[in-house]
Amino acid sequence: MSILNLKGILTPLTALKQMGKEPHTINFPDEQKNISKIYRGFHHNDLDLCIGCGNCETICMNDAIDMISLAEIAGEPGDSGLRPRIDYGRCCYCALCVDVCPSGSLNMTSEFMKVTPDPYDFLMTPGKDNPEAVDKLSFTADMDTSLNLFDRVPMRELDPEERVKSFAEVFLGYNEEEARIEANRCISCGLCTENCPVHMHIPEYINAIANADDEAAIKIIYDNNDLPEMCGKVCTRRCEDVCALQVRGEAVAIRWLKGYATTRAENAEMIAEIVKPEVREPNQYKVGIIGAGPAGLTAGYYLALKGYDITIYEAQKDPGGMIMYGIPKYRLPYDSIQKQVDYMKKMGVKIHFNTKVGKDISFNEIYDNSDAVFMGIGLQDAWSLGIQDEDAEGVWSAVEFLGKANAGETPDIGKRVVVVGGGDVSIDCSRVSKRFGADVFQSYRRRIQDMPADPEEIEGAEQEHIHIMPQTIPTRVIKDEKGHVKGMEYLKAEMVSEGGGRPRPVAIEGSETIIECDAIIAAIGQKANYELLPKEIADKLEMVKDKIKVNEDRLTSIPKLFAGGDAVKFGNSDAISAIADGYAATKAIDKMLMGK
Amino acid sequence: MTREKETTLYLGPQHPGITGNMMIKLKVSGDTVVSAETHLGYLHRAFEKLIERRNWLQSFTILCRFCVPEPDPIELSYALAVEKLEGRAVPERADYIRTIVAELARIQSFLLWYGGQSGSGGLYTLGQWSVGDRNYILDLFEDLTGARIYHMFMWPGGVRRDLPEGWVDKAYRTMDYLEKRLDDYNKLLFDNAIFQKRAQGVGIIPKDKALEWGVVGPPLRGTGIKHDVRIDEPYAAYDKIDFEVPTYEGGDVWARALVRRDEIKQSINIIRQALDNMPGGSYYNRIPNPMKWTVPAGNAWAKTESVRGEIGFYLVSDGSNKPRRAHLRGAAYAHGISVLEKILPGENIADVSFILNSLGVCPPEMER
Amino acid sequence: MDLIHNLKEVFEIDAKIKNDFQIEVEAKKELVSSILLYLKNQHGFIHLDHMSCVDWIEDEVFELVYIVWNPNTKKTVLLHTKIDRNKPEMENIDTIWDQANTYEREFREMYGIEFPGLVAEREFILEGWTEMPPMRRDFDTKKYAEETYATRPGRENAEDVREKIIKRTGEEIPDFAKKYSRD
Amino acid sequence: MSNKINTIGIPSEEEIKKAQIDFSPRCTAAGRVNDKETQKMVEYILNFARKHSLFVLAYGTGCGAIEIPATMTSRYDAERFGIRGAATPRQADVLLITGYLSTKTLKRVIRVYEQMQDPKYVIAFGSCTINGGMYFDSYNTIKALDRYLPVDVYIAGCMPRPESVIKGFIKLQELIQNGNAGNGECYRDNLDWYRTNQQKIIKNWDFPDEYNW
Repeated sequence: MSILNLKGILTPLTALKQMGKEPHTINFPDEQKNISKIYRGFHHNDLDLCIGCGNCETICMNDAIDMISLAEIAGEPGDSGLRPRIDYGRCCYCALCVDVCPSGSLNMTSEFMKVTPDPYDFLMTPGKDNPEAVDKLSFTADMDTSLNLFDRVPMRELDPEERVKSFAEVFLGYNEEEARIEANRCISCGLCTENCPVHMHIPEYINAIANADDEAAIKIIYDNNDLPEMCGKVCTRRCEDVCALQVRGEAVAIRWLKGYATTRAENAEMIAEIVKPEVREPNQYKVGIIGAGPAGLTAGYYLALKGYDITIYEAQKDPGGMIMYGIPKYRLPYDSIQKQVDYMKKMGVKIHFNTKVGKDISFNEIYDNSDAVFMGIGLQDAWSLGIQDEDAEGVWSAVEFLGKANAGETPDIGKRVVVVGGGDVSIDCSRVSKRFGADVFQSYRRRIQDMPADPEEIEGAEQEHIHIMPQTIPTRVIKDEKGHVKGMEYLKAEMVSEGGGRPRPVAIEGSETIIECDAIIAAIGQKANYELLPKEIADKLEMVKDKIKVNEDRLTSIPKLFAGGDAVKFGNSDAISAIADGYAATKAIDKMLMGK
Repeated sequence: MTREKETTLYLGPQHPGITGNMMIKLKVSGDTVVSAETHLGYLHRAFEKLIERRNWLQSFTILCRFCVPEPDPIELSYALAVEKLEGRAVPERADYIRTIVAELARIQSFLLWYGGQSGSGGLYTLGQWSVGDRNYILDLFEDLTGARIYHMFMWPGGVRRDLPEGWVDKAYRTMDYLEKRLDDYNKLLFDNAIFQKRAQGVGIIPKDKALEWGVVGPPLRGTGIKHDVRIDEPYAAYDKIDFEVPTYEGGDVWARALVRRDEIKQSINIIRQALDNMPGGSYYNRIPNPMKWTVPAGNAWAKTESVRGEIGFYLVSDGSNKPRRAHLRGAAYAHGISVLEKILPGENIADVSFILNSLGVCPPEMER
Repeated sequence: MDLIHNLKEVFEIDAKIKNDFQIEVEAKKELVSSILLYLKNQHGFIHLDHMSCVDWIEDEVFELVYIVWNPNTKKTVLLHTKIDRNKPEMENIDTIWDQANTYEREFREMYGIEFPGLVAEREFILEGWTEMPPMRRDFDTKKYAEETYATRPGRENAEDVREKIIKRTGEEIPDFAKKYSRD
Repeated sequence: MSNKINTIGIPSEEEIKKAQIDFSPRCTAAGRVNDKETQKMVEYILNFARKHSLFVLAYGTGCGAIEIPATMTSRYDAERFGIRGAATPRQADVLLITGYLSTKTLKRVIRVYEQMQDPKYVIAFGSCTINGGMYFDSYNTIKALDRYLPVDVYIAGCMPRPESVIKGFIKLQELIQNGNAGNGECYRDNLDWYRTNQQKIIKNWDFPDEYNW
């Protein structure tokens, strides 16, 4: 190359041609470039939508996110009351918190500018400190882009055509693979535990299942629930109502997962071996328990573990109370209850069957000989329909009907059955009737979406071709000359909302319709029967309407008499609430007797 | 013969000619380098230790910080390694998007290199142009990923977001614009007598030693050896795309510059093809719940091609929800230390940062 | 495959095919340098791609990995070897590949593995480091960082969602369940 | 999370304030503005000149340095504000701490800072300088810059966009004009305090060879 490389010296001068061109400089701050539609700037949190699950805090690897209490946000079931606060001295703007936010409340905005001499100025509670940023949302996570798994693993079930032929279990339960996948969806926030009456350790046992440690899961489950297999099949699962994933998707199948874990222990021996509960030395105290339903069994089991001498008095020949006699076998098989009761017996729970208190043994005898008494007597008497001719032959109460069915007998219900009611029990009655070969019509006063029954059960009933007749009000039973049911007359109803409350059904004049049937099953609720109590006790016992009044310890107005289950006014009337009553009473009795 | 006194000269860490926060201890005699020794640790953040504390998804966000000028190939290497460990498939569309992102990352890094290479040679105009134009690539990134530099976009299973509306057109337009601008750049750099004089015969890597020394990427292709991970072990959609790998003989700064000049054209070509053939469908195969995501035990070694050469990721899982070991092999790991120490002796002091730029030495990925 | 066969023949070690491009070998530490030399000289694996070290603290070993690459066949060999963690010492291979020197210096500093014959300053990336080699798994970087560096005050009122709910409900988590709580 | 420092009680605002003052001295450069009217005028003119000619030390200490070329070149063109690079600390007015600082770099940065002439300004980039950023648990990076060097302006971001960087400079110019920037004096006044902090984490206080302090 020559020293005088003329071309090499001159070509760079072509740069001069740029001189006349308009510069592409962005004249910041006078003009500003359009920021990307998905720019990851500062956060914004919709404080009302946020449920305070803390998933953002967990995913943040920089510890930039803290959950803090805000004065204006009170917690409630399904909302921890905490909201994320972000330290922009830690944040790396990765937006993983946005991608894992189950409710979709946390988003990023196109705001990114913050310049200050004060290093303490970089803490921000998104949504509270920058409410105006709601208009600048940029990086968001919708259902497609979210990292949450919103779809639950479908539960395999028997084909509707197949299942109406027998009392075989409808839901087949998760297998191992399905359970692992489902358990892996859980984000372990623990919001669910608040809505569970017993406050089971839900995130812990789901994590154990996710980690393929089923035994640990069983051990954790039995820590405060002695009938988990039952709960794993028929629980009202209010936990799932407040699941963080339920805000935008399907809740984690907490019930099925519990069912999966507990059915891993195939018999009472296996349960005992896995759970290996801590058993205290026997003490001198005796506790009498009336009723071997969920409440009584729970109290008995946990008191037995604490070293008390426990005796349960049960009027029936089998344990379980309503879960034995009130829940159809296609939902909860006999063996399942028996297995759990066997396990409890191994742990020192003594049950006297066929012993009706007030008849075979007096209440006072139990009360006087025990240091504490727990009463879990449940609701045995049905509410009547309160319509004309309901004493006709062929009009059943749900308790009676299901009791017979569960005892293995075949109730005589004929070919066409009308079930009245909209709760779980009514659906049970319908589906049991179907299994006895009847054509089933279900009458309910309100709309289908108003039915208190579990939607899954309603769906199951519809699949089994049960004709649900919403907005119908029964008015009269029609009987034939022999006094047997022939049909039922009802009025159609329309829904009227008044004052913003729940819409009320109002009968339409002149819409009388008659449906022919061979049997009517009234499933509109039950009431308690306090005949077992001696008069002086019954008089002293404080009641709320027709239920026993108890305090938080489930202590009644009578000293050392505790009560739980459906017969008390505390929480809901379902099995898990009964278990909660039994568990709470256990603690209270222990505290009362042992002083701790 | 009089021998000039040997002086120790510390080049960096604070020095305008250094390519990052590092230091080269030079022994010089007059203007000539006698020996060179690289000192590292100024940017050591213990990434690999931190990854051991973070789960598989959290680790993904830290990856791009390994090498600031070109974060995407590292993300991609990690994603490939995790996918190898898990056997996770990637949708075809994601493969194409990944290819585009990887190539865009290469282009922006090339443009930065234009600035660095010419700037260290005393030619500042080109830097103003190319680094200014680089913002158009960053705009594309911003629209696609939500950030200019740290994209955190290619995660195991695919990519994070789909191509936004209108993005493809914008990408085409940007490519057209860049292609036009490239002629200007090249006139300014390669036709420039100063650059020619300074680049030719400087910083020579001998062809017969290159592979043994661990040289990769453009410096390797600048010695005439044709090796490119995109062709040797194709990943993403590179096996479905037609492109050439330029090589030049010589092994000096000039040859490396020529390789880069041609590669940027190839990158534009690749992006156009990928945009043309973009398949539909999903862009992302879901990973499990990130908090409970475990990866089967085993180890994986995945490589991608960056501007500076191959970037490998050695990833070990013990079956838990966190990586057992993540070890990055940055392209500069050999370039910046052993190769540099071998080729600097005999060069002029003024050429040291010139050579550093042409090797693409990136300290943050050397010490991590 | 020739290579697998030859490795079996010469060194009596089993190599297995990892994928289309990669072959995995595990060998005793005494054999490593001869295998690497053999691979380099006889089989054209002239390019040292990478070296890595994994701390298997439970088994009390360090696993060293040598990744070599053949530019002609485009094949990669991953050679694994295990060394005693309590007395970590490994043959220096920077005579075979110069750049191994860099890796070895790093491992010496980060894991405390000695490479007899390695000529280089002991301090490489860290400066004035007095703790145990930081990449060892028993070194707790968070604890060290908290003890050494001050973090800004004002973030102390961190609350935990689970604890908050427990406070409201009175749930008692038994100890055996705590390992499955969210951390 | 397991990172809770204290779950017992929520500290009151005064407690936090006190902890903040203990954490790092708050310097104001206000003392430099003289009472005399004439001096005020001189200060005003000086500050005006200072703010329009900010020479930035070309020292990329961390990630954030990657946006410096973008800021300085044609698209954002920071030279509009009189900002330009300076090769050596003695010619520079502004030290940019572009993100995290490893302990090894911190030592060099302190040296660089001490070499700079008054008035000198420090701009801290990004999360890392404020509270450790994503390296909060790394054993090799400092977590809060103001423990070791006085800082004039912090810019949020990881890393800050060029717009933020320019905004940071505008803010610095504002502070300079009002006489609130420039903490060299404060650093000298509190040198012992700063030294204690610095030497607590920099175990090896020596520089190689004859290059020592």
